[in-house]
Amino acid sequence: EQKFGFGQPVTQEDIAAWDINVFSDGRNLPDGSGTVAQGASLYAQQCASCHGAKGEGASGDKLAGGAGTLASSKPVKTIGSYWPYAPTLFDYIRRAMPLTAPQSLSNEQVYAVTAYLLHLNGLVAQDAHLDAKSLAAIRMPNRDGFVPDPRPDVQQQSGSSEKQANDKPLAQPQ
Amino acid sequence: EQKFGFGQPVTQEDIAAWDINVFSDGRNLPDGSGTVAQGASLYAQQCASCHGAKGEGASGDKLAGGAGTLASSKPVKTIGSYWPYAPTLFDYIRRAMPLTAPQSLSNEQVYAVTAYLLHLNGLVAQDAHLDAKSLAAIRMPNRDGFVPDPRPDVQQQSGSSEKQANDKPLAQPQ
Amino acid sequence: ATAQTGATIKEAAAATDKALTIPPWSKQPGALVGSRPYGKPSEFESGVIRHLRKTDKQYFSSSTRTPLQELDGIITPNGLFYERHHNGIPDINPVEHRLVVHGLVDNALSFTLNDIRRFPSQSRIYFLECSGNPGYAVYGKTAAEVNGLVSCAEWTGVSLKTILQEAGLKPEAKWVIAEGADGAGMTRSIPLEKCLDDAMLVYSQNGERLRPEQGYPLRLLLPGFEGNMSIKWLRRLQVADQPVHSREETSKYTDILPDGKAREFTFVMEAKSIITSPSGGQQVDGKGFHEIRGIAWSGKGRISKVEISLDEGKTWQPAQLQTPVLSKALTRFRFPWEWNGEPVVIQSRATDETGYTQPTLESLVAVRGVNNTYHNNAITPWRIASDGKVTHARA
Amino acid sequence: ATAQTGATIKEAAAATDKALTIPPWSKQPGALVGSRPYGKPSEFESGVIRHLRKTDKQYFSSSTRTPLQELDGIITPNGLFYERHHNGIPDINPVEHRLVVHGLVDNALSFTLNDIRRFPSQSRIYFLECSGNPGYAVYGKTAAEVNGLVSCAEWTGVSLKTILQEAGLKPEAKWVIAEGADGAGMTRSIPLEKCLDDAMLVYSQNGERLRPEQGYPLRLLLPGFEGNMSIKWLRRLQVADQPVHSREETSKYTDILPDGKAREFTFVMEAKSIITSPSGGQQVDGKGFHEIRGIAWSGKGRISKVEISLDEGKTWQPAQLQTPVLSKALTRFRFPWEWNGEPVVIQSRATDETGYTQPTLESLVAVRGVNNTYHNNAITPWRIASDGKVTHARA
Ligand code: HEC
Ligand code: HEC
Ligand SMILES: [Ca+2]
Ligand SMILES: [Ca+2]
Ligand SMILES: [Ca+2]
Ligand SMILES: [Ca+2]
Ligand SMILES: [Ca+2]
Ligand SMILES: [Ca+2]
Ligand SMILES: [Co+2]
Ligand SMILES: [Co+2]
Repeated sequence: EQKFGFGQPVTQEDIAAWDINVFSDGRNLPDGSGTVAQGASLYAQQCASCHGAKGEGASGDKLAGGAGTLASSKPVKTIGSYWPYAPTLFDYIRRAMPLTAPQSLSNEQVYAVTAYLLHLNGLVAQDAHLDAKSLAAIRMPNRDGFVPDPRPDVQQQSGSSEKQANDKPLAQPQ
Repeated sequence: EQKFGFGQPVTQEDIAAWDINVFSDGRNLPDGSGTVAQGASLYAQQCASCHGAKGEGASGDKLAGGAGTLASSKPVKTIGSYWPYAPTLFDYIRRAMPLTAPQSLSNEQVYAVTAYLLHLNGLVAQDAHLDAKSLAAIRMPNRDGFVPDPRPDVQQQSGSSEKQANDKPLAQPQ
Repeated sequence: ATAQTGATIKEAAAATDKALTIPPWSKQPGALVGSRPYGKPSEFESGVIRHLRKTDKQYFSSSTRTPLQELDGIITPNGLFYERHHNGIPDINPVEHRLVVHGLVDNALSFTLNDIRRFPSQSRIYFLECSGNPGYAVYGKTAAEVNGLVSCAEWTGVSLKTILQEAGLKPEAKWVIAEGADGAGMTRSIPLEKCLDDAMLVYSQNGERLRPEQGYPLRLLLPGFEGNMSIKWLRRLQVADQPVHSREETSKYTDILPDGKAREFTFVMEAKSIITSPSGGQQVDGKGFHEIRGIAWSGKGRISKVEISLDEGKTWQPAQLQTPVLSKALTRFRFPWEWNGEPVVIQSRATDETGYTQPTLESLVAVRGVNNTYHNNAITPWRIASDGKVTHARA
Repeated sequence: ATAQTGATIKEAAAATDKALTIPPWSKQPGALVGSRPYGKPSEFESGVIRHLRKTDKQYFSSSTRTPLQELDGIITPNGLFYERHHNGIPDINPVEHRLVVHGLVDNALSFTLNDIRRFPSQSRIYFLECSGNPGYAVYGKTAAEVNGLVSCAEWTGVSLKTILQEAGLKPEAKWVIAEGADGAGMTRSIPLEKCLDDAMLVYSQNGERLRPEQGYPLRLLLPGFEGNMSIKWLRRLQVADQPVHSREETSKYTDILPDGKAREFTFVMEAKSIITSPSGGQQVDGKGFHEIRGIAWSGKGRISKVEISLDEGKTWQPAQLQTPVLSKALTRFRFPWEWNGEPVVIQSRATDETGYTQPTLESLVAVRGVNNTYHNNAITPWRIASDGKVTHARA
């Protein structure tokens, strides 16, 4: 294995501002905390215009509801119904939201709005106060909803004597 | 050989306006004729601005002179010194000149200016009158100046023990 | 002939008037040499563009499609390479850009673009395809609407393996988490095995530097994997012992099944093909010889066979494959065909070197349902009516 | 690292300030999806263009060069494909355009673009090179100035053989005279043997329709032959028993020898290569590892070998060739190199599958003199000074 010597060595300190990945077990969640109440007010100011007053969705994704729909003909995938890990919510909001000003929120603000969204989904109480430890401890409803990739999964057809490809419209939801 | 049946059959009449290739032996030269005097006046009006009053060249190519220079260190390639066939001159002027208005000259005008350029190069007399037959009959000075492609013509070097590539500037004319 | 150009080509004159006239462009100088230091297509091709879906709610996170039915060969010109952005197209100054490699490595490193370009380079022709191409809304009117989230280019860059070796992998390393410098901070976890196989960090596409829409100045390229994972505007690679489970690999880019469970880490794009000519929205101009043309590709390697059916899938005949057939690249196929003027359904199916054959939508839906969202590689049937009009046979 | 991008890349910060800050493009949305229906390069690459020679007397008949030193891989993006026009760039309406095939054929035919596209198609990657690349004025400062009249693309069209068979060749047929629809009415005679071999009529380049600068809507393509013969804006093919001896194959595109005789019908572009990195005008940024990169090509087939010399031609070592190596296409070569910081001359030479090896300028001039004008395929040596500056070693 040849080493070329290109690139600058960097320390953990050098890269602190970029080192924002939060793992599903909460690893790398920062210090700080926030409450549902703080989050509600931030959400109303900075999020509701795109996601609806109660997370019902608008130009931005629907953020609450959908429990029990995943196996239905119209699955509604939200934080509450679909997301397997709560720390991912912190990770995503911090890096990507609000859409118009990503990485503009403080860690406290991200904890707060994360708490509010979890509350909207009935996953934390009205008076919840979230920090690294309590966020990582939340067990999401769909935590066991994911399975590995089993492909190739579709029965193979071949030769010219096989069942024909139908060209008729297929019944399709929505 | 599969025939596909695409394309429209066309007659000689249909393509007459496009069928302008003049061969080196004069084949496909059109009817009509022109004099050196007519050509001189046309040249002054439509050609001299780019090629110089006497074909000495400007933004456009030099059109006369250069006799006897081909084997020198500074060959001057013109109609008189280099071109092997006179009918090519008709062909080229008709399709491409004047640069600003190709295919705008009548066949008579092309004969005339062709005659004038040949006269400038000392190849027809002052009172010459050119038509298909007389143009094809002109034998250009450099008629036998062309040889076939003998490549590969350069001695091959190979291996790492060969004569080295010189990296010094090479004496170069102009 | 099959209408397949941006300009609407019509027979210019009736058969009774065949006398050729000299067109204006033969009688005047053209635009000056040097007047187009960076060229663009003819004005007559101005309709050949990447289209948005008019129905999208916003255009921060959206996609545009390659107009497959207008293209030939296997190279997608950079200006028409499909797009999928999650918070628009950043305009990155390459001088300011850095790639950081850290985590389970011996030496965390920060690279400038010059550093990256200094490593040994390689050039490869690979396709990229969005895993949502086409979702299960399979009624697109044109080949672009059906399958236009796929393109193919010659990429140049450095093997990701080289970069990871430079930093030095720790024994616990299992995944590499890649992150973009755009406003979405797009984040995906890649199995280390792929990173040490054919993964690249690319800075050039079809000869020139990447376009902003394809990740300028640096993008991860994972041949054969769903396009979303080939992180654009790449700024960070964190080597880890586990995937990060980002929003893009949990909430999105997971494949929901009829029982409500969802598949995760469904990376590979399975074999697929589509007929681009004649295809939806085009017009077959009369009986007689037509060449059926299209593209095939597989995330698992080379295309070994493309077959055509002209009888609603009852029988299949092999198409010609344009050589060289390259691994994980588009492969152009062609099939000579005499149309008798009667209504017909034409379709293609691809088989790759693993022996896997592109399925029908029916067989795919039988296993995955219709809410799967991603990785629909079903056969697309086109119906040709007796007037030559081509439409999606499922519409 | 070797400076090889359009943007001037500098180390952005001193080594003492390595703390990474969050760049603006990570903190705001980018340009809206769909805002670039036909994309173009980043503004930071605006220097990567085709250049005119400032010394030309007029720009009706002139050329622009591909910036080879800025490019990677083998595909030249269409916007940077070299240009050589003899009366500017015509803007042809494809609906009005016709190709006439006549002369020594059974049936003279006129084709619309749709007719042409309806024939069986093929796609091939081929280079095109002007025979005046670089003439014998070999002192170009950059790789573009030396050899920038070469480019490479994936072409799609119909075999010329198919079209000639459609018209039906008469037994006396020996040459095909091709003519352009531009203001120059460019005309060249092609031996029938080439026309029945790999010649094509092409309508697409790198996937999309030809650009106006490359002959939109239809061009002749003669793989491996001098670029001028691949007539752009093709309007006519006259089958004949002899060449026409047009001005472009007598007054021009003939190669004058020291004895005053000139070679005619010198069609094939012999094997050639050039190092594009490091190359003239670039800066080698310090001792240590550098990859020498370049391109090689031959009009006679595949490149079989490229060798590098680091000692003024005394010894030669084989470079790596990027696969697939395609016949009559650019081939990318690479050579790992440790620079010790001392002045050095680097050069490459190509060998093709016929066994022909690219000559030195000296051996070429010894046979042809310096007034030959065309077909100079000599080795280009670059000198690297101790400060890393790269210049033409002959300058
Ligand atoms: C200007 C519009 C806009 C604003 C303001 C905005 N969002 Fe979003 N949000 C979006 C869009 C659009 C998406 C989908 C992005 C994508 O496709 O990647 C999204 C996605 C999300 C998601 C992911 C949903 C899922 O299920 O995957 C979360 C969580 C979210 N936003 C939270 C927030 C929060 C919290 C705020 C305020 C602090 C906020 N958003 C402000 C538009 C917005
Ligand atoms: C506006 C400038 C311009 C005008 C007016 C013009 N020419 Fe030219 N001519 C040129 C240029 C430029 C070339 C070289 C074209 C090329 O590179 O293919 C040329 C080339 C020629 C050549 C070929 C020379 C050679 O040795 O290959 C001939 C002959 C010629 N012109 C004749 C004429 C005649 C006759 C007229 C007038 C009826 C004319 N030109 C008007 C610019 C002009
Ligand atoms: Ca898991
Ligand atoms: Ca001859
Ligand atoms: Ca007409
Ligand atoms: Ca450096
Ligand atoms: Ca800094
Ligand atoms: Ca027709
Ligand atoms: Co995608
Ligand atoms: Co040329």
